[in-house]
Amino acid sequence: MSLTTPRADRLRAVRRAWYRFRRNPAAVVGLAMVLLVFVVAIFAPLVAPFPEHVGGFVDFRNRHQPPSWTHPFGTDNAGRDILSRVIFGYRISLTLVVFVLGLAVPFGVLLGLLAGYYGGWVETVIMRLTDVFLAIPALVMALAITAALSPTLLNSMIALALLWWNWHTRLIYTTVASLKHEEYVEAAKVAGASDFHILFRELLPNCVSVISVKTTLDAGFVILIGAGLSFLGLGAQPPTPDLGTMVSSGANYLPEYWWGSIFPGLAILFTILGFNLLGDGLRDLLDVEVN
Amino acid sequence: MSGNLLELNQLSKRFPVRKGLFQRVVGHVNAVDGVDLTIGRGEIVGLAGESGSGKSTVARMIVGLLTPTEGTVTFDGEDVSKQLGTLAFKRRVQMVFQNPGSSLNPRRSVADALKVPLRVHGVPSSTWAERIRSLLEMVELPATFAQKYPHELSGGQKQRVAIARALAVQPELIVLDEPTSALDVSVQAKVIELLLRIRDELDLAYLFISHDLSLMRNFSDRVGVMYLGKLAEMGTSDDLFLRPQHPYTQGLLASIPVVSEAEEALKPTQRHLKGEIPSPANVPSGCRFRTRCPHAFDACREVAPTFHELSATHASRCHLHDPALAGSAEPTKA
Amino acid sequence: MNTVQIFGTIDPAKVTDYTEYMAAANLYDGLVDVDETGAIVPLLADSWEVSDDAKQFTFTLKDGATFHDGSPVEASDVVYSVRRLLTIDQGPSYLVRDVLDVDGVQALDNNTVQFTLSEIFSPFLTTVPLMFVVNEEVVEANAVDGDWGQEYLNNNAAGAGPYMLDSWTRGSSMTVKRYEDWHMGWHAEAIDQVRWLVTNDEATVRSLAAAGDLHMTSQYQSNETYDALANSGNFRVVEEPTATGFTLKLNTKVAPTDDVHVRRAIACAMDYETIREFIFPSDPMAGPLPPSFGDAVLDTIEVAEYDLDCAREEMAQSKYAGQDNIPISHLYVANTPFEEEIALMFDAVFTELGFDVTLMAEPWNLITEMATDVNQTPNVNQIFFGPTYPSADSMLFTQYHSDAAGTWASMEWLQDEQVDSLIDQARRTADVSEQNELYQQAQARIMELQPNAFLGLQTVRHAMDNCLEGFRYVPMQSFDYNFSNYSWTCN
Amino acid sequence: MPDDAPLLSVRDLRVSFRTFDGQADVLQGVNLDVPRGTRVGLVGESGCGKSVTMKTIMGTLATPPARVTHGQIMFDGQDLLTMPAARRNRLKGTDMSMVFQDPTTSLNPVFRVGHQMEDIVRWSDRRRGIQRNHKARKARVLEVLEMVRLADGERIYDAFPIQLSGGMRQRIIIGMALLNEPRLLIADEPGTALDVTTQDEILRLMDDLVREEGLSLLMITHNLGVVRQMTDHVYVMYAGSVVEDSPTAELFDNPSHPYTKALLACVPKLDGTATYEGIGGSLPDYTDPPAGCRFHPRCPHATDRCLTRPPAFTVRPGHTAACWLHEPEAHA
Amino acid sequence: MEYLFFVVRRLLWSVVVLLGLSIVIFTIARVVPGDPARIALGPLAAQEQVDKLRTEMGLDAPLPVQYARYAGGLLQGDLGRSLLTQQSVNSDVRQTFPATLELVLATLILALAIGLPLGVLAGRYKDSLFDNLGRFVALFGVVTPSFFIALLLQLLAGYVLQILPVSGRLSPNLEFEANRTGLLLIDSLIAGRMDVFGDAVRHLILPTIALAAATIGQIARLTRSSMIDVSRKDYIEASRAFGIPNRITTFTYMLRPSFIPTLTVLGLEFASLLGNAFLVEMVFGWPGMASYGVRAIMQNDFNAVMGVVMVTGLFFVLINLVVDVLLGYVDPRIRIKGSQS
Ligand SMILES: Nc1ncnc2c1ncn2[C@@H]1O[C@H](COP(=O)(O)OP(=O)(O)OP(=O)(O)O)[C@@H](O)[C@H]1O
Ligand SMILES: Nc1ncnc2c1ncn2[C@@H]1O[C@H](COP(=O)(O)OP(=O)(O)OP(=O)(O)O)[C@@H](O)[C@H]1O
Ligand SMILES: [Mg+2]
Ligand SMILES: [Mg+2]
Repeated sequence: MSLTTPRADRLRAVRRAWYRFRRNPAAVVGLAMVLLVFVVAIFAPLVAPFPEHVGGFVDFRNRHQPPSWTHPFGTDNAGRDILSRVIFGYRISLTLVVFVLGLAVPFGVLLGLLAGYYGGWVETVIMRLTDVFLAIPALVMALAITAALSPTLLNSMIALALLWWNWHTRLIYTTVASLKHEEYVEAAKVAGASDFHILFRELLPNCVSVISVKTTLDAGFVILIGAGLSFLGLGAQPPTPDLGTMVSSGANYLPEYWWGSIFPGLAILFTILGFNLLGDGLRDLLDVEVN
Repeated sequence: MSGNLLELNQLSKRFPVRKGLFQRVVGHVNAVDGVDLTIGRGEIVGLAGESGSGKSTVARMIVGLLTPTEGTVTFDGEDVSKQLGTLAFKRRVQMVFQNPGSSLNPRRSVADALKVPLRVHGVPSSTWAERIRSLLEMVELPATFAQKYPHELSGGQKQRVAIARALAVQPELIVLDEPTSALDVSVQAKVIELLLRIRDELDLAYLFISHDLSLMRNFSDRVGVMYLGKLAEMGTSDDLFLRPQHPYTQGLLASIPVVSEAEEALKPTQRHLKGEIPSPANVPSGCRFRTRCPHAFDACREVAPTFHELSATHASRCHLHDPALAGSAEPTKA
Repeated sequence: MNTVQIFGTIDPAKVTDYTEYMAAANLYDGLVDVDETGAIVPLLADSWEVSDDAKQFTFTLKDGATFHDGSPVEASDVVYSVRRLLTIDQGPSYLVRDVLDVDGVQALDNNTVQFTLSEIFSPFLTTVPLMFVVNEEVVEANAVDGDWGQEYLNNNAAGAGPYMLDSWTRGSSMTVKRYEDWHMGWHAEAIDQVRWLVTNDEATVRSLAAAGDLHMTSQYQSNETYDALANSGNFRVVEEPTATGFTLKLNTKVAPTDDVHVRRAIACAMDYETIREFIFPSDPMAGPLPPSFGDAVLDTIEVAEYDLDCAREEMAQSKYAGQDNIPISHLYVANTPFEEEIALMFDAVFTELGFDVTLMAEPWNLITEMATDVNQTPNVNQIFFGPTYPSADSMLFTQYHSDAAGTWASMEWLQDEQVDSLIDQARRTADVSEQNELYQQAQARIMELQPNAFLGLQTVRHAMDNCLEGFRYVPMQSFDYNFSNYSWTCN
Repeated sequence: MPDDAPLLSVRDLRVSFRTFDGQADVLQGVNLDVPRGTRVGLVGESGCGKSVTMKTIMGTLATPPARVTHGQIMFDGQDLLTMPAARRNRLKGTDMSMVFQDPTTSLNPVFRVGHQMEDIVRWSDRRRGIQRNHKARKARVLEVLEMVRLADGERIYDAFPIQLSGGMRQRIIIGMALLNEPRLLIADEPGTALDVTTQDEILRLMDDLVREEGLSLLMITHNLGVVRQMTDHVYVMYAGSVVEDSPTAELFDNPSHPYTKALLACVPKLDGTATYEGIGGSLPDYTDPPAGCRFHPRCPHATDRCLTRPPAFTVRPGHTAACWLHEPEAHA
Repeated sequence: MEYLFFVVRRLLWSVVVLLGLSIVIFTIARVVPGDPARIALGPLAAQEQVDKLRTEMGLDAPLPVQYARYAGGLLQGDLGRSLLTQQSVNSDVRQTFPATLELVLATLILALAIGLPLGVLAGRYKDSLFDNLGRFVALFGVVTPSFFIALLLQLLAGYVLQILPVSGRLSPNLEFEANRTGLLLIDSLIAGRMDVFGDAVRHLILPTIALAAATIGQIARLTRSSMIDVSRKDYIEASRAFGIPNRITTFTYMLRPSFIPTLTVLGLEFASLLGNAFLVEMVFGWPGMASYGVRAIMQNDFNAVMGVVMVTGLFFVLINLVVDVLLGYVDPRIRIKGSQS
């Protein structure tokens, strides 16, 4: 136990984490994939070969062109460049993720904290509510809600946000229910700390790794379910380039014009895979139990 | 007895036991059942007893983590059972937990941990840094430790931080719930030494909970032995270790593995205890120790024994001390 | 044959959509039938007479017609059926409910039925084919609590039509088989059995065809499917022009399509040729009435052409001239690729013209819902409309008359007094040429108001097995799928 | 094979772990002998390598991250480390056995006690080439249950571990270890998870059984009192090597190594004569251990000599200490 | 006894969950913009017709009254009447549910048959080539959208190789009515119609694979990690130390305890399996409850939507009850102590 400065220690801890992360090649690949998707989405207008094909654009004389150098992914039924639309499609997917998780995670975490910490009727009410939401597939519920609100991208995001909190609530609830018996929580109580302090300063920081791993994994699944919704026609509406919608409208032209469906599908797969590899890597790194 | 810092009067705690289709309350665990205990200023009182005997429950009631079902906690002449949660009281009574690993939040630095009581009890924030430094100094840790996180500390160091945290608001009583049971003997010795030094410096009183009787012998002025929620025997260290009266105390002492012949000679020659501790949810009738007691006789089954004052400082809860009842049974030799 | 929708009900008093009428047309017969020219021809009735005031219609039943259970078709059955239709009041009854009540239909004797209308309604005769005749005894025997046998007819058929219900799995298939004693008799190559398969996608259609399990596709397949089937060698694609118009209905009551110049701009800015050639194969359509309505058609109307300059000019004259990002909404039926393509095309052109286009894809029944409220009706609506009964009235009244406003057929919300009065007059005129004159005036007025962009006349296309013959377009609700008119030419 | 050769003999055992911080040389040449029919103790503070030693002997150490870099483990004259895995497994199933520390985690919670015990009999039978049917095997299980003083064997046979108390479970674990009639019993802190009185009872029972069955016992613990009560000979371990070994009584009377002395001094005494000096400093970091004697940074007697690793010097017959203080010349 | 109480309590609780679900879904259904009466009558109906039907359907009553009526019906197992098929939702569900059940059961069986051994072996031979391969396969199963797998399978097996039918449940030329259990595979065997059986199996293959992929992945991953967790337990070390052969240790002593978390999560994962069924049924034109549900949702057939959601919820709850019972069988800790909450 040599004497070191706290900063050097901290640095060492970060290096150690990165070292452990790096030893998991899958996680590194996942990180790279996620970063790639983010970069491509952010700089979409610069990256996409035909950015104008994304909005109101049709060229029916060029419909269903097979993949070529000009159109690496081919063109769709309105003669639009599929690659460009995929690239812009990532914007939609990521917006979906950010919106849904941005709303659902804080809300779910808060409920989970309250239920786990207070127990009693607070727990009963919150956890039974999550049971109700659990009893029905997210996709089905999202379908029902989206259809009820009329199918638009915003509505499907709202529907998913309305459903997603319960997973985080459950996770945080179990985590907190076991953490609250930790002696450090009791120690804080003995010191006179308020519930607020205990919830947000003592318990929440200990949920961060669980939350971040779960959120990373969820990002993939939000995209998955979002794609499912738009596959059924309840997501973003044309001409917005949504990946799920592209797969489903491309499916009308299978098998001859397979590229219209396959490339957007692979693009979805790519993101979800990226988020999952990253999430799995983080889970190993932070050594937490999710699920 | 009015000079006592802390008085427990018939303190009891029952936990409901739920069962059946609708999880109705079908009974109670009498975790603590009518405990009387006093601690004077600057005194170290030990509480011994095996797992599940209710030691921690007593501790948690004293610091206000649990509310007693019955009985009172009097602190400095004031009945605080109803206001266990108040800040003024909390400042004066602190607690150090068993496990140094889990009593510090892994996500918060040493300084963060020490700031909690300071903030809560209204210490002006300008003085915090200074205060933290002097607290660390008091527990013999370098000031640089303020920025460390628990995982960077050894067990003994963590326990020192926990002690520093308890000292932060200048309490008068610290409840130590098995503070060294997770530590190696060599580390334990250092922590115990530290506790004793601080007691002398600050004139603190300790309630010391442990099932290590050898440690108890050395550390405490007076010791109580608990069995299934009740005090079985209470006396000064000498009373208890040189003249154990309750068969349970005797059995307990006989079970201690010791390292020298000298100690071996001090152990009661009594037969070893057999069998398991009954469940506190289903306490035996009469004397709760009778199921394992080598001297049990008929009366033990029917009548719950009361405390017999054997001297001014020594009391034991056993029918053997009652000549009327123990007539038939052979009395123990001291 | 495949269908893309499921059969909801087969109760002739409740059928509403194309698929349901298709089932009813095969299982049931009415008093009269419609041929491909739109003429009314005898079916269960041999002959009929119209009173001078055009309010009384008397039908004489033919002899020897029997229901599927063998019992004879009698006047009482007809009366029962019509009363049932009017009482349940859910299916085709909307056509006549205003002019006919339950006492308006009487059996004069065992084989004479008389209808008495409360006011003159010249197209009445053309609605009679939709009054399918049910077997009174069977229905009543199975009725519960005077429900007119609704529960029973929901799942069973009790008609006198050419085919009898054989098996029916809702959501997947329905099979009907020939009723050997059908009163019209059978020709040698007649179809024995018809099975409709409900399909959800093109892939299924193609694989069914490849496996030899499909001999005729629905009219709603994609170009690719037709091509693929035609290339397979076993199929040919049969095209028939129809009287069904595919139009953009422009809501005349909400901005910016409340301005006739904007509407004309829209009419100028559609690339009709591309649509007809690449997106939705169809015939040119000039005005509100398809050419098949013969003398009623105003033949001076020219077919519109794609002309962006014209569109710009019209825009310049409109009250929205000079504005940018004028919001305009465009509605089409969700999950119909060609409609989506037209919508995309619209989007591309009108974004260019300075509009802020919102595309709305909705399921059909939501569209019908939106149509009931003028403010919920989008500016531009892609709608198919064909005659439900073979009369120009069906085209004009249903789409353009104020009384018909609030349905999907009249999403223009035209509500023009002049048009209304012309249509009303025509309805009350028994004289045909006078009537045609009125219809032509109405068309002229409508063209002036330009409530539509006429994209084209649907050519209905089916891929049909080379051995299957007999598809003819009939200007009446699914009557072209009466399989007794089809034949199997191979052995 | 001479009969006086020890049953188990560990020679210069070295084990390393691969960690982020580099290679951790945990065992640094452990030597210990378990003579036939004796009870040998291995004591030392937490983290000194007791369990690693035991796991290496039993062959349950996870490799990687661990690696045995050097040494011999002779059992009955055969080297466990070099023999084929199958032979070693055979020995495990027959001649060696162990008692685990924690009775709550060492029994499989989802199988009946009888099932678990009978399986052990079945496989040890197979290894020995014995044919026994279910009834005979069950009889053997019941016999052992009686041996460990569990009345009501039939009920316990059909019980799941959760239905039994900690003390009973610990007895069952001891019983399992005895089922295949081993010659060597290794016990890693048995019963420390139990109450003092129960633990005491278990230890006494084990002691009786070892004597009755004529077993050799290797007892691993950090409790010096337990060692004193249970063993004939003790090895004291510090940071991966044995620093002192001696007949038990002798060790407590005459501790020789400074570490042993300091450790004994730390143990609170029942006579109230404890000193609270403790041992300064802490256990070294295995990835960067001090050169020479690993105890020297904490040793009050440390000199430059200590930078070289001391061999085990004989203090008295049968009593050695690895400390330069006991170098014969130094004594002289 | 405690265990029985535990199961009964779960059962009672399930009823409450379903009731809660009915409130949620009722609320959602009632904000649907469509007018149910209008939907039922079709687009050309006159307004008076619509109003008449509204009153008949009880849509004029205040919402709580409507809910009370609906819930009353629910308790008697009456799901109301579908607007589109004009028949009771019960009979629609009765017609479509067996198809879904058949698909889902086949999926579960396939997923367990592949996922479990995959997980066990991967966990047993951690970090081996097989492990890495297995993890890769499992990961892809989990992350690939089921509809995409479905499309790929259709493309590959249906068009390119042309070996399997890509749509429907039975070739339309086969006349067969599954009227005993509704499950084609079973009914055809009972009827001795091997042709039907073979055809049904061929139709079942692709949808089952598409639906099972994610579940296989989940099971394999879970089993693998719980195998690894369990392999670190003291009792496994003990079993090895007592000389039980590795093979027995792995397949007996490790497998059963590692199955517990797998089973628990499998119960919860069942919801996403049902969700995926909605997509897969659509792609393969599987005439099941999910296709029925999607159609109902798309067309705002509110009674049908509520019916499908309720039945789905019921199915989920039932499966979890089965899981609870199985858990009690696998894990005596649950059976003996009963479990809290
Ligand atoms: N929150 C609770 N709910 C129910 N029973 C409890 C609760 N807390 C403690 N008990 C029960 O009360 C009894 C006394 O527990 P307590 O923790 O006070 O014992 P202890 O003497 O501190 O034991 P140990 O030495 O194991 O710490 C035990 O039987 C325990 O199971
Ligand atoms: N798998 C491992 N990877 C890295 N280091 C390990 C591993 N297992 C043990 N060690 C290290 O080996 C050293 C000795 O561990 P061991 O478990 O033998 O101690 P012990 O003497 O049994 O202690 P205790 O009394 O706490 O059981 C410890 O410092 C530990 O960190
Ligand atoms: Mg305690
Ligand atoms: Mg150990």
